[in-house]
Amino acid sequence: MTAVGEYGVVTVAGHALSRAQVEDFLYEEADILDAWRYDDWLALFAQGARYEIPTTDYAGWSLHESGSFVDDDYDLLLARVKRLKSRKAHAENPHSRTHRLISNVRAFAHEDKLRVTASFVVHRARDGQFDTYVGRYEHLLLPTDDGLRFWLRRSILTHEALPAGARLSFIL
Amino acid sequence: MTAVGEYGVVTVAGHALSRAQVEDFLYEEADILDAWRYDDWLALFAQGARYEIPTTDYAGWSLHESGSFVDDDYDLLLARVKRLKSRKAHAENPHSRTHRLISNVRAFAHEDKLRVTASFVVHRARDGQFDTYVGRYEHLLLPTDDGLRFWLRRSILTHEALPAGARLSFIL
Amino acid sequence: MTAVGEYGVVTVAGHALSRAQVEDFLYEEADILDAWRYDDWLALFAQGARYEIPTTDYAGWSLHESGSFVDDDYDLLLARVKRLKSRKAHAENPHSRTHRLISNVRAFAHEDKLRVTASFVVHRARDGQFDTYVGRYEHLLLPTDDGLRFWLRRSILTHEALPAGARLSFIL
Amino acid sequence: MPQAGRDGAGMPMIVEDWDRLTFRVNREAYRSSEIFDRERDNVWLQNWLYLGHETEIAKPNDFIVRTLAGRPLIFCRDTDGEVRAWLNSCPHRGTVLCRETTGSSKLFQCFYHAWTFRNNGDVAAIPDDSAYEGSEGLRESMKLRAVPRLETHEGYVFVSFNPDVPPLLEHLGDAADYMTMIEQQHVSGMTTLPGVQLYSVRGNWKLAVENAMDGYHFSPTHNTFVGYLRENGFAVTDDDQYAYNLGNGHSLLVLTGHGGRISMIWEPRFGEDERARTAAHRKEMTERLGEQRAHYVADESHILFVFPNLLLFDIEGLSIRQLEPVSAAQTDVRAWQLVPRVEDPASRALRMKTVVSFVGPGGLATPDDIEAYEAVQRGIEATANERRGELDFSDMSRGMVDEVKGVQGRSIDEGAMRGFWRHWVSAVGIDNGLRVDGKRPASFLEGRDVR
Amino acid sequence: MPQAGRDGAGMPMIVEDWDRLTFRVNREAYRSSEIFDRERDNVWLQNWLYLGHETEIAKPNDFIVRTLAGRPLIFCRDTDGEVRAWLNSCPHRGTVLCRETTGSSKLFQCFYHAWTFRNNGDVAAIPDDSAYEGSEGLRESMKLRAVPRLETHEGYVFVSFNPDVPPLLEHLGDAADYMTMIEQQHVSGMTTLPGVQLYSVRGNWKLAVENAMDGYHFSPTHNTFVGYLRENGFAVTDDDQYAYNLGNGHSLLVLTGHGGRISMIWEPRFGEDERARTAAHRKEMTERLGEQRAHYVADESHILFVFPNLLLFDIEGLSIRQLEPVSAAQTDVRAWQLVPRVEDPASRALRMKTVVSFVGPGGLATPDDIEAYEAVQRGIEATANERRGELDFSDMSRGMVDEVKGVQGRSIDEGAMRGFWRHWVSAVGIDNGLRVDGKRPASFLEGRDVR
Amino acid sequence: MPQAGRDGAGMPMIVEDWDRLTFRVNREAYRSSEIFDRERDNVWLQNWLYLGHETEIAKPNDFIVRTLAGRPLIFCRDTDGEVRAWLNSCPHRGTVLCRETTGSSKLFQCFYHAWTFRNNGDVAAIPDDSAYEGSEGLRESMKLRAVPRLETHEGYVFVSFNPDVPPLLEHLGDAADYMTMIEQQHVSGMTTLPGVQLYSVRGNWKLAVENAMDGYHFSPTHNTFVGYLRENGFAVTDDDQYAYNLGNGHSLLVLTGHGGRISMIWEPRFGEDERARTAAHRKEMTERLGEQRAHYVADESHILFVFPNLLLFDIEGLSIRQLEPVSAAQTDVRAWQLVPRVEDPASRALRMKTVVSFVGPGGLATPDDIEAYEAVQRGIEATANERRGELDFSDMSRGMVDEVKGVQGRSIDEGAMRGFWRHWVSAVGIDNGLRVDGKRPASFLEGRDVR
Ligand code: FES
Ligand code: FES
Ligand code: FES
Ligand SMILES: [Fe+3]
Ligand SMILES: [Fe+3]
Ligand SMILES: [Fe+3]
Repeated sequence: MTAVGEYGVVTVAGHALSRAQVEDFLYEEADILDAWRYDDWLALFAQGARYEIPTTDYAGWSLHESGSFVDDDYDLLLARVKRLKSRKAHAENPHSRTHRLISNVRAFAHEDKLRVTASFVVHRARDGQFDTYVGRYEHLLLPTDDGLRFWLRRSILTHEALPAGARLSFIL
Repeated sequence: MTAVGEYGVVTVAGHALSRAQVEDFLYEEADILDAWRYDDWLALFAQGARYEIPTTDYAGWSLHESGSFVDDDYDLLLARVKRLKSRKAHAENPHSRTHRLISNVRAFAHEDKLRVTASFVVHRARDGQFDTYVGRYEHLLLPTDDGLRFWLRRSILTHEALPAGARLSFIL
Repeated sequence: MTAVGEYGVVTVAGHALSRAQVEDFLYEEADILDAWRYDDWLALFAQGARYEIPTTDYAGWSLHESGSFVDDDYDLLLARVKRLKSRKAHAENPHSRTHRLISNVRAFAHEDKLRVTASFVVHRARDGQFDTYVGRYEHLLLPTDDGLRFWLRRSILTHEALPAGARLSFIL
Repeated sequence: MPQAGRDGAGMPMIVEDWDRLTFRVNREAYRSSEIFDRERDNVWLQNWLYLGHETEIAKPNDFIVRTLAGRPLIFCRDTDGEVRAWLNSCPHRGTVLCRETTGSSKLFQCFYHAWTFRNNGDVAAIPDDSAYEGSEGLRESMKLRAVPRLETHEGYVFVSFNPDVPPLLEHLGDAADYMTMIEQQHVSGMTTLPGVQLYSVRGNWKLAVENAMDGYHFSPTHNTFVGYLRENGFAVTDDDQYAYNLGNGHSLLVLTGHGGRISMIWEPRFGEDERARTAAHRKEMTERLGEQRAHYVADESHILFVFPNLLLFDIEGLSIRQLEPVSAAQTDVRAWQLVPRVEDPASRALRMKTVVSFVGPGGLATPDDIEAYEAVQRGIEATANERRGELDFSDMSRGMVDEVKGVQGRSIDEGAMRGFWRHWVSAVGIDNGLRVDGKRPASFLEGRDVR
Repeated sequence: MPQAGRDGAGMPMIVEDWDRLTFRVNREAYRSSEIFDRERDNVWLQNWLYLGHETEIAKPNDFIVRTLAGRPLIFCRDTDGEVRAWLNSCPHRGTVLCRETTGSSKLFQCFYHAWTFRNNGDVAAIPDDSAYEGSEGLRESMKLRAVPRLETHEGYVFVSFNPDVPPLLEHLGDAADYMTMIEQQHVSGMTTLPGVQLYSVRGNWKLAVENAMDGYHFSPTHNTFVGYLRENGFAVTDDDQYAYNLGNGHSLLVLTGHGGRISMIWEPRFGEDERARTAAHRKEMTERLGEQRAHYVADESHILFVFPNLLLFDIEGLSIRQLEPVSAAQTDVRAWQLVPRVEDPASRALRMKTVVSFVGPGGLATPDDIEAYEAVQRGIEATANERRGELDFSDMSRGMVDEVKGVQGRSIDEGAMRGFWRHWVSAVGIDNGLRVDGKRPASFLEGRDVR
Repeated sequence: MPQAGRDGAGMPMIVEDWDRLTFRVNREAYRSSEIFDRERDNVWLQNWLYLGHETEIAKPNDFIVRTLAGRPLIFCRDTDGEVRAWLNSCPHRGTVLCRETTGSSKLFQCFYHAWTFRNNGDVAAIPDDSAYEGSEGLRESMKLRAVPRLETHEGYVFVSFNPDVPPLLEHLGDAADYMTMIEQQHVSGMTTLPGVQLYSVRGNWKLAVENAMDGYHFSPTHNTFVGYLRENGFAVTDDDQYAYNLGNGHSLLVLTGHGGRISMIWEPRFGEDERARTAAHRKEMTERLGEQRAHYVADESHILFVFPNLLLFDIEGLSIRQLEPVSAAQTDVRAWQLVPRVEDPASRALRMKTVVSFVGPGGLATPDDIEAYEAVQRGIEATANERRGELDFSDMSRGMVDEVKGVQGRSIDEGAMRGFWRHWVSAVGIDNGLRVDGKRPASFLEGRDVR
């Protein structure tokens, strides 16, 4: 059993990373999203990164070859952020109140990236409704000298179908 | 990127504090509350501390200048605990069964205090109902030689309104 | 206040253990269960270990002397796993989709074992229903040179009764 | 009878017995969704309803959206400063027009097809209106839909979905002056504050009304709060205090033994600094209002119920409570704190702390009231469709021994409730809703003259 | 027909065809909320219902609150030791009187206005009762409301909301002796234990009854449990086992091929130590009960259904299961483990482990039964309002080929279900609920003599 | 009127006024559960319904379970390759027969009693069938229950619960050719892909139909998406585009100003590589289909509605959307992406990215449509049981000025909606559902000839 000092440290592309650092990154992102700070959110992505949400029947296929909920390359990600910042994104104006719980965070070296999995619950209050989105993150993070960056941000829903009123007009 | 050893340590008034210590403090409080050990709970507060729950329309105002759900100075906090320990606090006799999830814990130095934010979900079972309270902590903690103490304990609800049957007769 | 390096380390039977290690163990178990990898799950138990789920009226009694939901000695645990791996365990074929949040993890030395408490929420999607199981773990873990092992795996529900459609046909 | 029991149709809702001196209320009145529908049609869509307070929309163009009688409304002050109540539904295809909960705007634009309206209801723009016959007539016919009636008393804005409802003051009757008394507490007048308590109880709205008019529950239900006051040097008493029926279903509890009259009667828990401020303010009141009026305004605590959806708590601070029934078994509650427009910051802070310590789902008292509504709503399931039909009635006979003699009922009697139920049964219009056994008094005491 | 289909009114619920030898049940019986309401009125409010076991309230002043037929009740033993069932609703204004789920108390005090009652129903205190006419009459009229009837057999406490229901033993008929047999298993008698399984299934209560009387499902549905038994040296068989109608809607499955008869028939999985204890106990039984009675008590597993809400599982341990219908599509289930009052700790531990391994939502068998109820409840939506009306019926014809000849039905036939449904349709009283085509036998086999 | 309002019975659902040129729809049509039940009985159980696409079950023995009109079905291809639709309910006691959502199997075995069926409906096994009279007749009578009618057009599989429904092509009428056009886009033909969007909206299904036929909402509602297209070099326009009624409740929007015609009309956002592939494909199309047909197939975007539950979006990619009403206020939606069977991987990736960027709950456009349905459903509560009954109607008069003259309606008019509603009111069969004031034109434009 390793001594505690180094316990749980993963080294990727010369960066020694602990779970705590990954958690801090994900917690910061959650606060940024709940505060609707979309420019700051974009800054958490590496150039050319992707944002994906497969459908609820997802069985591991490529989103290039299947239907999905979100299949954003970096250009679409920019368009999505621009939309969300617009007063005319009616589905999110007024903004949803969101609240995020991120737990069961695990990190693994994956070539030059960090593969991160976590459980999430996102609560969303709007129009007198209170919706709950349950799922799992399967991200690829890029360690840089300025900290971690998203290379692939993927949210996989546990639901069998999006429940009534649920939509992915905000960032899951 | 800092070495793991000191990663994430915040120093406040000469006390070096890690997120793990803050989490342990919040987890211990959660167990104390779920076990209905109110004297022990009171002992987690510094003399003169406050307990606040703003209303669901909260926009950052002072509770001295607005309506709220809970606006306890230390005296009222003592009265609240005394009430909760009484068999005559009918709203909580029989006691609610509560269960707490605390996640996304973040800590920041704030003058001589530690500013702590976290996401919480409190489940409450009573009278055949199962209610869920979702929100965010924004506490100020005082580091002492005997450990951390609440200076301001504030729970901010994510709900647009308290849902049917929900009440704050217990500690949120 | 202890220096961060050793903060929160519990030493049991000569094994220095941090909360992070316990969390990693529980997170790994959660992924194993969600992935329906029951042989791997069994490998997390020490020979002779038990799996218990008391009823919702549980008041601390021995399951040898009371009714319960699950009262598995090691033999029954083997039978349970064998059943779950069978295509004929109709209640779980098709498998439930499960998702687990584990939080508020605390670890204490308990003789030669580690007493671990945590809050859990298990979400289960099946047949168009989405059920939530809320409760608390009170485990006894055995530190071994190959890592931690379950000696007693106990899930205690917060519910006053199992809600409609809920069942414990999967591992809670 | 069980079938009848299932919807309560044709059963007596109230049984008065003047030989036995008993008054019983059929528990179906709290349970039945059919009765809930009748209440919606015959009370909520016919009566004056409290919508909100002028000070919530203090400035021109301020707006708030609020649901009343299940209808989404826009409560706003138009650009010319006039208070308005619009249906929050686009005249085109019905979309919620204003999806923000509050704000300030001259225009309301529907996001679906961009029809745009001024806050005075006029059509500002209909894109490509050449697709319609007679675009002028169109603009006329497509104005925002107003709630038919809106009137204000002392800043309290009432509306009615019934264009033929009598004038507000006629409806308020004796209740009006108690709203005036609140306004008179401070020379600056009163204002609501941000920080609205929005919550919902699993109980019928009438249980919340009964509870507010029920002094009998105070000491047992609020045992812990009474204890808190006692420890802080105030001895609560229920003696010599009365409950009044004000007519039209309104009622009033006058409490002189419960304290919490900030800036009017000092108590040790308010602290020494507050003592001087209180004395000065009382002096100002007496000069302004005269000895006797000042006494009524300052020395009594009042709980005023304005039928059917407004409760004013002039006790432990001042709060406005609005009841919005959602179903027979659920009621949304909204509570605003009312404070002097001009007030010393320390008094203000004391006031806010004090009022919240008492009222609201986080206070030291209201949660026990909520527990009561909910425990009643659950408990009355025990006699649903009961063969022994008489067991499915709740007793509100307290004080009939005095009532039959024409003696004013006490706060710890149940006379205010009886007045409420007598009005309710006629307002809801249930055939044979009231059964009277024995000889009913020619009249009941009503109102109270403090002018 | 679709309209009819929406509530099932006036449709045959059961179609017996004695030419084709088919028995069909209208699936509306599981789906319709109107039929659920009729069941509530005509069965649950008329029949004897199992409330609980005496040993749950072993000592004077013990109480438990329990909902039965949707009514909150207090099940208690009064200070004099008498078993009582009170409506858990304050006679004053209906508040839930006892909000604790279980405990011990001489008095029940309502928290709302502090009215206080003795556990024998008497009024102990009404604060300020001078506000009422004739306080003596008041105390008389305001006693706790009792469930009209309560009788006990072998510790099983039954109540009825119908004061005119015939005596319990008359209702139980042949079922009574099977409850006696359980009591006779051990000289010390039986007791329930803490650790009550409370769960709820998304299915109609009658699906739970059918399932319990259905030996046909055992090997396919419980394939994995049968496998577990087999690996542990017990070969399960369904041969030569029978299902009996006991009259009044009660029925019985007698199983001799399923084992799990702890302390009566040893199996390898019980371990060597248990072997000796079993032999000794069998010897004691034979001395006490005689050879033949001991055989019936010890060697057969029984599943007994007492109409409408009690199931006794004398197999793989002993459990009591109570059905509390919540809606047409949901049923609350409560299960207690019944054990000898005096037992070797190792046997007790073995018993608890064994019973729980089989029954309950965490066992290795019950979850598959729950899956069945729920899969049926979902599946029957496929034929709701079906034009081809005959497709909206479930088939329970198994064994009619024997039944028509008067031959006793097997456990793997569906005769016990047919008996249940025949009783149900007359009890619920649906006009033309039963259609009989062809020539019905003059009578059906009923009961079984083991005395 | 309020009572009437509660279920909408006997009220006009549509009011056409040919003097004022107005068309109004009663909002009760979106709210009333009684109307929902009538729709279920008179439309969903009578009409052809879109079940799924052949390519979802490409190979023999493939199956998918799917709920249609609230009925659980098995949609499968049997071992001989024939497409089937079975009720997913065991003929024995109704259990859901196939509990997997998708897979491949020759047999369906019910887990309850192990009855087993071939995917062609035949009984494969009934354990111990000696318990039944005439096991041959049993096997005949216990075959899987088929949905009475199933027909396919261009791979689109339709079913009807009404055995007497006219042939599919007769029902599809002019809509059929637009499905053919989609199939003709690529020589390889089209296929659905895995990755099905399953979501549910809090709105009435008819709001989703209106929204799809409503070009008027496009620029205001999808302001941000229009902006995105503009920035990527495509100028969206609504000019010279039309909406057609195709009869039988079907309708069509033809859009030439909205782009997104991957592999048919190149746009800068598709990238340079795609440019050449597009040119080549257009050349192939022209050769295969001829100049004019190729033009109709390639150059126009189409949104096709096939009454009552199918929407085809031939715009920004190709998607199939199925509407499954759950209640008056909730609709389940399912969306499949349709792609050429053979396609360059880069084009495929571009197509998937593009279609998802537009449609579905995660796209940049659909969420605003969902917001619209839901905001309407909430908004129309404002006029429920309104005394001023005329306010409880939504306006769909756009373009009646042209319609009355027999001029083809534009995409930004509301003519397609009027056609839908006129068909709906007769299909649902509400007495006096339609009120016509003034002189109605002898006929309305229907269809469009592109052959
Ligand atoms: S619905 Fe408001 S503009 Fe069309
Ligand atoms: S309701 Fe029980 S004492 Fe008043
Ligand atoms: S219900 Fe399907 S086999 Fe019995
Ligand atoms: Fe009170
Ligand atoms: Fe079974
Ligand atoms: Fe749109």
